[in-house]
Amino acid sequence: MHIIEDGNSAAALGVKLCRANVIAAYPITPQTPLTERLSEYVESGEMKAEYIPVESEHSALAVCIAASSAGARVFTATSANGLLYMHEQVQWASGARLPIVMCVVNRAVGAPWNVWNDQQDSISQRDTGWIQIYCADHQQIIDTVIKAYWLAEKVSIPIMVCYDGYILSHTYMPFDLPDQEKVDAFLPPFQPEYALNPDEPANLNTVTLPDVRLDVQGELAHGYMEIRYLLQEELRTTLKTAAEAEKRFAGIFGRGGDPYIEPYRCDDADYVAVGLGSITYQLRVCVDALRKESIKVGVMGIRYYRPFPDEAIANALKGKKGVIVFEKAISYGYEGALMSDLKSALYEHLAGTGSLPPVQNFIAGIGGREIRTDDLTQALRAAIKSRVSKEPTWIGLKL
Amino acid sequence: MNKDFIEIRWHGRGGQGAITAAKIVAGAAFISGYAGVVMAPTFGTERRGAPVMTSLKISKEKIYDLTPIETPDIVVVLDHLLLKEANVTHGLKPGGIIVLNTPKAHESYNFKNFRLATADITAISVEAGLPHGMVNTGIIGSLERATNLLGIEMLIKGIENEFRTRKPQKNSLAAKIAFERTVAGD
Amino acid sequence: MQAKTNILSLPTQEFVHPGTRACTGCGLSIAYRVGLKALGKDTILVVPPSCLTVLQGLFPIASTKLPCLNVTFASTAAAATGILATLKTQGKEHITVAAWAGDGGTSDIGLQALSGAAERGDNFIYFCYDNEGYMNTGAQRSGTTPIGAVTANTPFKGKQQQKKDVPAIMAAHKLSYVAACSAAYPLDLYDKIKSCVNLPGTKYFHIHIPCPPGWGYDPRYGIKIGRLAVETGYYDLYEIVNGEFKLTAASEKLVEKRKLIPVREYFRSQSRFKILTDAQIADIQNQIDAKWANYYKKDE
Amino acid sequence: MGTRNYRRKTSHSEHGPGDGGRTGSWRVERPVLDQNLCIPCKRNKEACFICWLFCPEIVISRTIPPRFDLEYCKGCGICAEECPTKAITMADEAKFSEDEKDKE
Repeated sequence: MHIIEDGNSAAALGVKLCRANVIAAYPITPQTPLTERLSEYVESGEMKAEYIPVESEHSALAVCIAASSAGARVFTATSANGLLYMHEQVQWASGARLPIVMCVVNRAVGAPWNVWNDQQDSISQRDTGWIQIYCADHQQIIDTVIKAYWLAEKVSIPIMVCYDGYILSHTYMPFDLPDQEKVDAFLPPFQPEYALNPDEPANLNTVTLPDVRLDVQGELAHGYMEIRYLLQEELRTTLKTAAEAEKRFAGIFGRGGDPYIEPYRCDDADYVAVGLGSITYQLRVCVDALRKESIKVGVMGIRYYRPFPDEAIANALKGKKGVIVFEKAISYGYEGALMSDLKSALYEHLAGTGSLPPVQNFIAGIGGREIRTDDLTQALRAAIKSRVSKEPTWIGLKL
Repeated sequence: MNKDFIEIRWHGRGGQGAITAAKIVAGAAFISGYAGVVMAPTFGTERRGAPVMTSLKISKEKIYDLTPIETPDIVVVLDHLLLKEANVTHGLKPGGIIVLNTPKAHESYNFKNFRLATADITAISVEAGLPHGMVNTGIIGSLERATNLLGIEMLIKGIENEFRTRKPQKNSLAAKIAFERTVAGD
Repeated sequence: MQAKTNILSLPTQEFVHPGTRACTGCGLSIAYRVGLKALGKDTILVVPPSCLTVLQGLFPIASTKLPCLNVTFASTAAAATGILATLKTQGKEHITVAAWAGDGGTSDIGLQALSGAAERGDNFIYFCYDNEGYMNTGAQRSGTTPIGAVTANTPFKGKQQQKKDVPAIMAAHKLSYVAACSAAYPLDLYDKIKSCVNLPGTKYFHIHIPCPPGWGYDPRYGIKIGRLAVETGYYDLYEIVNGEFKLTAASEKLVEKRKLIPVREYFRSQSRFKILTDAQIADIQNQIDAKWANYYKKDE
Repeated sequence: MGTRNYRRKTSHSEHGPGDGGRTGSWRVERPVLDQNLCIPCKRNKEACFICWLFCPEIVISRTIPPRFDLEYCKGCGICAEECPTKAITMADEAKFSEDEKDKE
């Protein structure tokens, strides 16, 4: 059934369909409508869950960490400074290997205060050991939430489902609301490997030594480094599991495709624009316009930012005459983080093959600065014509 | 007006329900076969009484451009006093339509190059039994009279569905009366 | 009212193994051991970084026989809420959730989460074991370090500020139960835990914990010093049940006796108070006497 | 030998004694009981057990006579200090020969 709702509602409906047991959240714009929705579902009895109105984002994730450790399927959501305030807990959740799903409704971070969209918040959490998935429309938001629970629980790694604040969170558009029965078929109840319980006492996340150590049975147990190595190793193999999730989802719901990247008119393209989130759909409009000028250009949305699908990206960009990376965040002091990651993927897979494309970087929409489609098209056109700058170019800057 | 892709900009005040009105029209459009429907309120801090804008794009195909409307085909103004506070015709395409809630006569306005439709929705809504100031359903009737876009029946259904727990009949009655009484110019 | 527990009626079942990493003569070990006896097997623990983290053991061996979640410093009470919420959804509300945090983890960095959980009325027991400093990191001052105590970061002048009254802060949340206990009075702690388990909402315990390295005394005198804190009227044992304040155990008896040991004896038992002057001690003695005059008046 | 097949991906500890190792080696003095002074010993019935109650390390048994687990006893001396009849005294660990230590 298709409904017309805003992006936050799409996320909330996804969480409801996944039958999350424990939800904890602290209000922050533009996440609030999402968690308000969930509190409505819980209070009205539409959803059987515990909704905890915590006193901070740090506590929101604390509740989720503890609830997940006790065996619950959990959810939280935040934005901007809320996510930054959580940072310690974000690292804790992945180190504890808890399948938490959190929506990040992307918003600029302070200072100065700004409530509008960019992606500095989630990008700054890149190295926390979470899976990060970016959405470009409401269908992707609701479907990704559902897939995220399956994947997170399969690999025991938490997932951030990221979508642009306001641009998606507060915009209404139609999307298919999956049937509960189908979601139930896709996503079985959470069966944790271990859940805190007095009949099988275990002490979780204790101090762990630099070196390995014998356990009470005389078996050699990991040191801190082994535990952290396994997180990295399993994040890398998560790419395969994500493909499995996508296939499984497509089998039941009849939609879905390549989980890592979303190419549009890329096959015959000489130039490819790359980005994360809703800007990649906007770029489709630019691509269509430039195609009318006989410029062979395509756009590739990157769905998984972590684990980074380096091979899929390199394969898709092999032999292109140019790659133009559009970002709503920057690694201050250098360039866009995606730009750096993308260049390293290309270098790894294409260096010396003669098919290594040159790459350029645009920064756009920082702090909600409107990205006019004409400006975006113009930037793309200019980058295709010649190298614009060695440094990242800020679109729409009025200095 | 190109009926494959229509851009409607709504001008109201915080709390007046412009978003709900746009959402009803969006729903009716989607059911009528417009696969692409995107409704986006002004982003930021919404304060009751302050002027607000909402963008509604209706397209036969999925819409990928979510940026605010720059050149609307139609502007809907829920309060005639907004004419003094906001440049409601900004970017309006030549020959574009203005749907205006006003107690004043149609003749008292002179919008060059645009087509004006007026009705006293505030009075009509009270007549339909709604509380004073609730104009977001009535204005839909005026919009349909002025544009002939989706058919009044479809919109009435949308209104009654949206307001199913909050006086659906009175709300749809306001739209019906407004549809009858709207004065639309050429 | 239930009969008071004595040593012979105290359950013999232990929930802590010997051979922990706690310091020799650790006061926390005593309070924790007896506290867990009162909580019993059907308990899930939450512990932030603190001396208890070390006492509980390093991976992969745990000294505690109860399930325990180690959490970040500031999140103890919120984590307790999370476990509770899950137990509710699992229909396992007979399980007690108990948080054990140090005084820094409670009065300083953990206060926000604790206040949040208490305000929500989440049904768990929170234990603040108060050894009056960040002992796990080498004895720095905390919000509950008493005035005049030399610590690793108040090295010469001693702490200049008053001890933060955390039980009073928690009582202001209108909790069903707030208690002040001491490791030197383990049976009082035991009975208080037993008495409040079935009360609704958050229950708060403040436990005074003598700490040999942090306070500067020979480990063998730990209980004596804990007792001295009470018998000088410096640290009081009490409970606040649904808003009703009542001195308990040895503190209650002091009201009958109308006689306190001079607080000087307490200060002179620990090297951390070595810089306290006679004038300062006299000043503190006056404050104690005024506090007790009030207790005596209420008793009349 | 590696830990790849270790069953947990996380720091998941299971309980057992002696996490801190044989903490008896921390001791510089050991408790020695004089049964002639010990209340439960004298009465030959369950009584007192103050030493058991206050032992931080849980190395004193609640038995007649109370026994010290010297494998883990850190020698804090609280038992000696709290014993109401001074039945427990702390003796210099150096007085006990290596042989005797091994026997314990």
